[in-house]
Amino acid sequence: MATIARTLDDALEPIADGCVLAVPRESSGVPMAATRALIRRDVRRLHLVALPTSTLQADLLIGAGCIETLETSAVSLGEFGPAPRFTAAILAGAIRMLDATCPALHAQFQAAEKGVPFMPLRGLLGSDVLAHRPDWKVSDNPFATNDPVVLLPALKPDVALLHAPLADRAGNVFVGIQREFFTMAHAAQKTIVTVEKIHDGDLLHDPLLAAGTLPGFYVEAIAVAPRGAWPLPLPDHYGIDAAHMAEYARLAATPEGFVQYLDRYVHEKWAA
Amino acid sequence: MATIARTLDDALEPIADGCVLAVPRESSGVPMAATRALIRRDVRRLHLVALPTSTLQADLLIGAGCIETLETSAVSLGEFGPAPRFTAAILAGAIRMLDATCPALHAQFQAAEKGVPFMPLRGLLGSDVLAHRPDWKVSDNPFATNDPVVLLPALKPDVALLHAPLADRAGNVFVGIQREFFTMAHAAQKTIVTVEKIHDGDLLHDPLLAAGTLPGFYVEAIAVAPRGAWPLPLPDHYGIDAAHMAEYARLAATPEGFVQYLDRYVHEKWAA
Amino acid sequence: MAATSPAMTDRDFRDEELLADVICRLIGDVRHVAVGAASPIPATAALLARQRGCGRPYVSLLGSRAHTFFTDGARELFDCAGQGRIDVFFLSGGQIDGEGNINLVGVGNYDHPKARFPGSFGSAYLYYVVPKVILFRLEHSRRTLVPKVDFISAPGGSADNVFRPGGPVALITSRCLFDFDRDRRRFRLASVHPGHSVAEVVENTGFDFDRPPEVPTTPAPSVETLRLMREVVAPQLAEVYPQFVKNVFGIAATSG
Amino acid sequence: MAATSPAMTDRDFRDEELLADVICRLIGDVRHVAVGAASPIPATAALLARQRGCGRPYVSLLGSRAHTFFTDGARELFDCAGQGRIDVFFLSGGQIDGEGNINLVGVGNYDHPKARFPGSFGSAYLYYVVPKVILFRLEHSRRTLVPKVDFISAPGGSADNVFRPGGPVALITSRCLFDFDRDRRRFRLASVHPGHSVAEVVENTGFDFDRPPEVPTTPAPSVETLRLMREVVAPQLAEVYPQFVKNVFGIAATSG
Repeated sequence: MATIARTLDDALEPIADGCVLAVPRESSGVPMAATRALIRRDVRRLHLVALPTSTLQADLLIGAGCIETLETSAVSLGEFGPAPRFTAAILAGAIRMLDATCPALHAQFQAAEKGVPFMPLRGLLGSDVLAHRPDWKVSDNPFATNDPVVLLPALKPDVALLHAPLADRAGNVFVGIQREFFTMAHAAQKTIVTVEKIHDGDLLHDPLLAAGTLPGFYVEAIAVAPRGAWPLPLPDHYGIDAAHMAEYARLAATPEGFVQYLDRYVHEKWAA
Repeated sequence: MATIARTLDDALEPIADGCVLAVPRESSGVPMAATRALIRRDVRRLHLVALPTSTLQADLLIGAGCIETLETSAVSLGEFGPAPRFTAAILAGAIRMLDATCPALHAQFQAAEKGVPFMPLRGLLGSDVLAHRPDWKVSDNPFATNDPVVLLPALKPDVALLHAPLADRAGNVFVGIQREFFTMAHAAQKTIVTVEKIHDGDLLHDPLLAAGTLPGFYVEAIAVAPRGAWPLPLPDHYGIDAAHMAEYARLAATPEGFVQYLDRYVHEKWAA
Repeated sequence: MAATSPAMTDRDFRDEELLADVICRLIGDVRHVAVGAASPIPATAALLARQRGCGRPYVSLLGSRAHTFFTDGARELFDCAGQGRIDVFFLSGGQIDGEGNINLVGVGNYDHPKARFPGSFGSAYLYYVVPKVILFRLEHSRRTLVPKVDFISAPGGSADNVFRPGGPVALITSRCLFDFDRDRRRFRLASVHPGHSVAEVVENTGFDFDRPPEVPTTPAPSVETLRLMREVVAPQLAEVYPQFVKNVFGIAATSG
Repeated sequence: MAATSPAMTDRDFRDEELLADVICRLIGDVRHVAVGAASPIPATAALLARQRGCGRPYVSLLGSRAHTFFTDGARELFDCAGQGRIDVFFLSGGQIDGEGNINLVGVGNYDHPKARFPGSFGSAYLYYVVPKVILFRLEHSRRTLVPKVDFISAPGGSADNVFRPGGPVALITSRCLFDFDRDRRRFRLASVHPGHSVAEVVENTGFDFDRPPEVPTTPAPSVETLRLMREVVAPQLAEVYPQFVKNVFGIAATSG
């Protein structure tokens, strides 16, 4: 049963060096306060799986040296340009990159969610995405003739790390239409959630809230982190901090600037 | 784009004789008013797929001679005993039965939802459920050695027929936690929904309602049918009509009694 | 609230209460118990376990709105079991045989059956993946407990190369409790309920089973257990099993 | 609201507006247009099409809360496309070659690249299943339009036995519009934008393409189209593309 952790660091304790950590896309609620806490803790050798893409979060973790393997479909800062630390790390060969395509990652999480060893997917054939993924296989569709189809292995992360608007004291988490949070929590061994605030009452008892609520038995730990997605947006709650993103893009363009950014926004001002 | 039909019969028009019709389980919201309308219209040769089980709805349609093939995991009246018309039809060889198991049907709908030709599933091996389904195949898991796994073909119904609490004028339908309604609508060529009432305003605009709302572009037609699941329950709205279910069980025990039931509750009293 | 006599003794219990108490002990200390359709006694046992465990295990009753922790639709139970998150489930059978095979489909030839049961429900999956499946069949006769089922909805055991983390652990009937030995694929008589005998069990069982030299009597539920069941659990059951609660506990169902 | 000059003539338009107008015509009369990340001009075109069509097609903008009809999470777009319900999608490429192959990954050897792009996003799937994929690449140079891409994020065509209901129909750049012939896997110059020439297109294109004897000029957007874009569409875009709306339409972004 999920517990409300005393501190953010307590909640993040299961994220060990070297673990497979799943995180969501920018528009769903990215746990940025938790990400900064992990950098302060100096987590190492993460295998980060961003479902299906990432922006600031992956770039920050890469720049801070926390990532060994990155598995995702794209990393950029969107309107704010390329992701500078991601780009630099790839060009320097500093991280291992597993290039995916969005629906393949979704299918791999769904395979883990269903407890099946693999999931088929259309597309992919003839692409270099497939050519560079020896862990993906091409098979014949047994329900047709001469119909090759790609089979993707189940992806079962050690930990899924999410940011959501609300949790109640029973560990239920309101995620709204961010349904991939369900699949991520179902697929992961453990799920850790930061939330804007604690909801009094039981989220499962209200039929409206229940429809967007992840039940507590999937959740390992919860920490309260107001504006925990900042500077990224939390849908229906706050938008992206465009000025901050522009500042990040400017600073992170150089290794020195990136260190300044860490000093200013991760290590000092925002320390617990 | 979904239209709010003038009458229930208008909304049901796409359900042609011989079509593959998908319907939900009792505890999700069974379109019983629509079922009675289909019997009055004397629909024939339906291939009914009940996801994953059925109660009164399948029994009524079988008794009325509307069903050629039934594909589901179980039919009974629950606390009210066996499903008498189902049982009689099977013993008489009057319908073609495709015995399934609940998660297999779910997986087959999910395959159609994802646009993939099949879905693997654990279990099933060594069962007579599998032995009697030549359309299901056993394959080797290519990600392991000596690991047989069952592959189930995608199931793409012609029509999914559902009953839900609310729809708005843009055709969006609030289904709450009955998430299999999403999968059914995604999998089906067309989806027809009866609702308790029309919601003023846009269901997608309210973040709470949106989390439980099926978008209108999946929906072909909507008809208003207050207490449209009666005598079955609609979660969070009304319970099962136990007295009526007991009466049904009693009457449907004989062919003559079943005809009386139809006369009393389908053809006369409830005619449009 | 419960319709019990004022002076309760250890003998003042109904068969259903004894069985629920036995099942509650079989459930043990686990994380999540799920109960399928038409299973009022297992549902009583599961809610009793949760009551005793101060909220642990999670209990999900199929068809319940109040007792469910599922919000991802009808497939979530099966996905959840596939993830290894469901520890205990209950299955029954129109026929059950000595190897733990269960038949929820029919008697006789599948294409021309002599009797038809509702169908296999989720058994052909859950029996394979839930670690502790408790078989439950009130009617204990040579008609229900047979040498060989006519249709295998789900087998009691599987070949070594079949993915099978789950399977049967016990079979409880109106007369007795059997344990199941998965390696040998055989039942073993664990206890006989008060008022029943080993000879009666042998006479009414269509399959061979092991038994120890001394077969204990199933212990009666304690006064405190009966109180919990009647006063706390029964009202919670009424939502899904109104008839059962009325018949067994004398509580009128509230309207839905 | 729009920051346009009071006296508007046919020449008072920006390149982005011309391109959005062209794309809007390419979209045609369809049911559902989806627009991926970082695609402000296609998003303008899709919303313009919806405005003209009185609510048809549905338009789903990735990352938008207001302009999305998806409520089943991040995978719904892909599932929906797999069901054949998405009629139009847009893709770009760091490199695009004459066979319609697109490269969203990098330049040079994959293991030791000279340049890295963000990644393939959903292209390796959507390019196969969406009937009308419109390629969009503002920079029209021999650097972007190459003889052969260094990495195939998604191929322009597939072998006959590959399930492929979808693929490219056109490529629009800052200089011109190409049609794509799927059978021959070749681009054909369809029109050159006002102020640009065929010779300039040839000079700046790294791949071979077909062209008719007379290449028309891309028609300018009408006054009414410009009004719709500026007054009705632009404010709707601000949620997802605040920088773009500010730069192109002179509308300040509202806070999120």
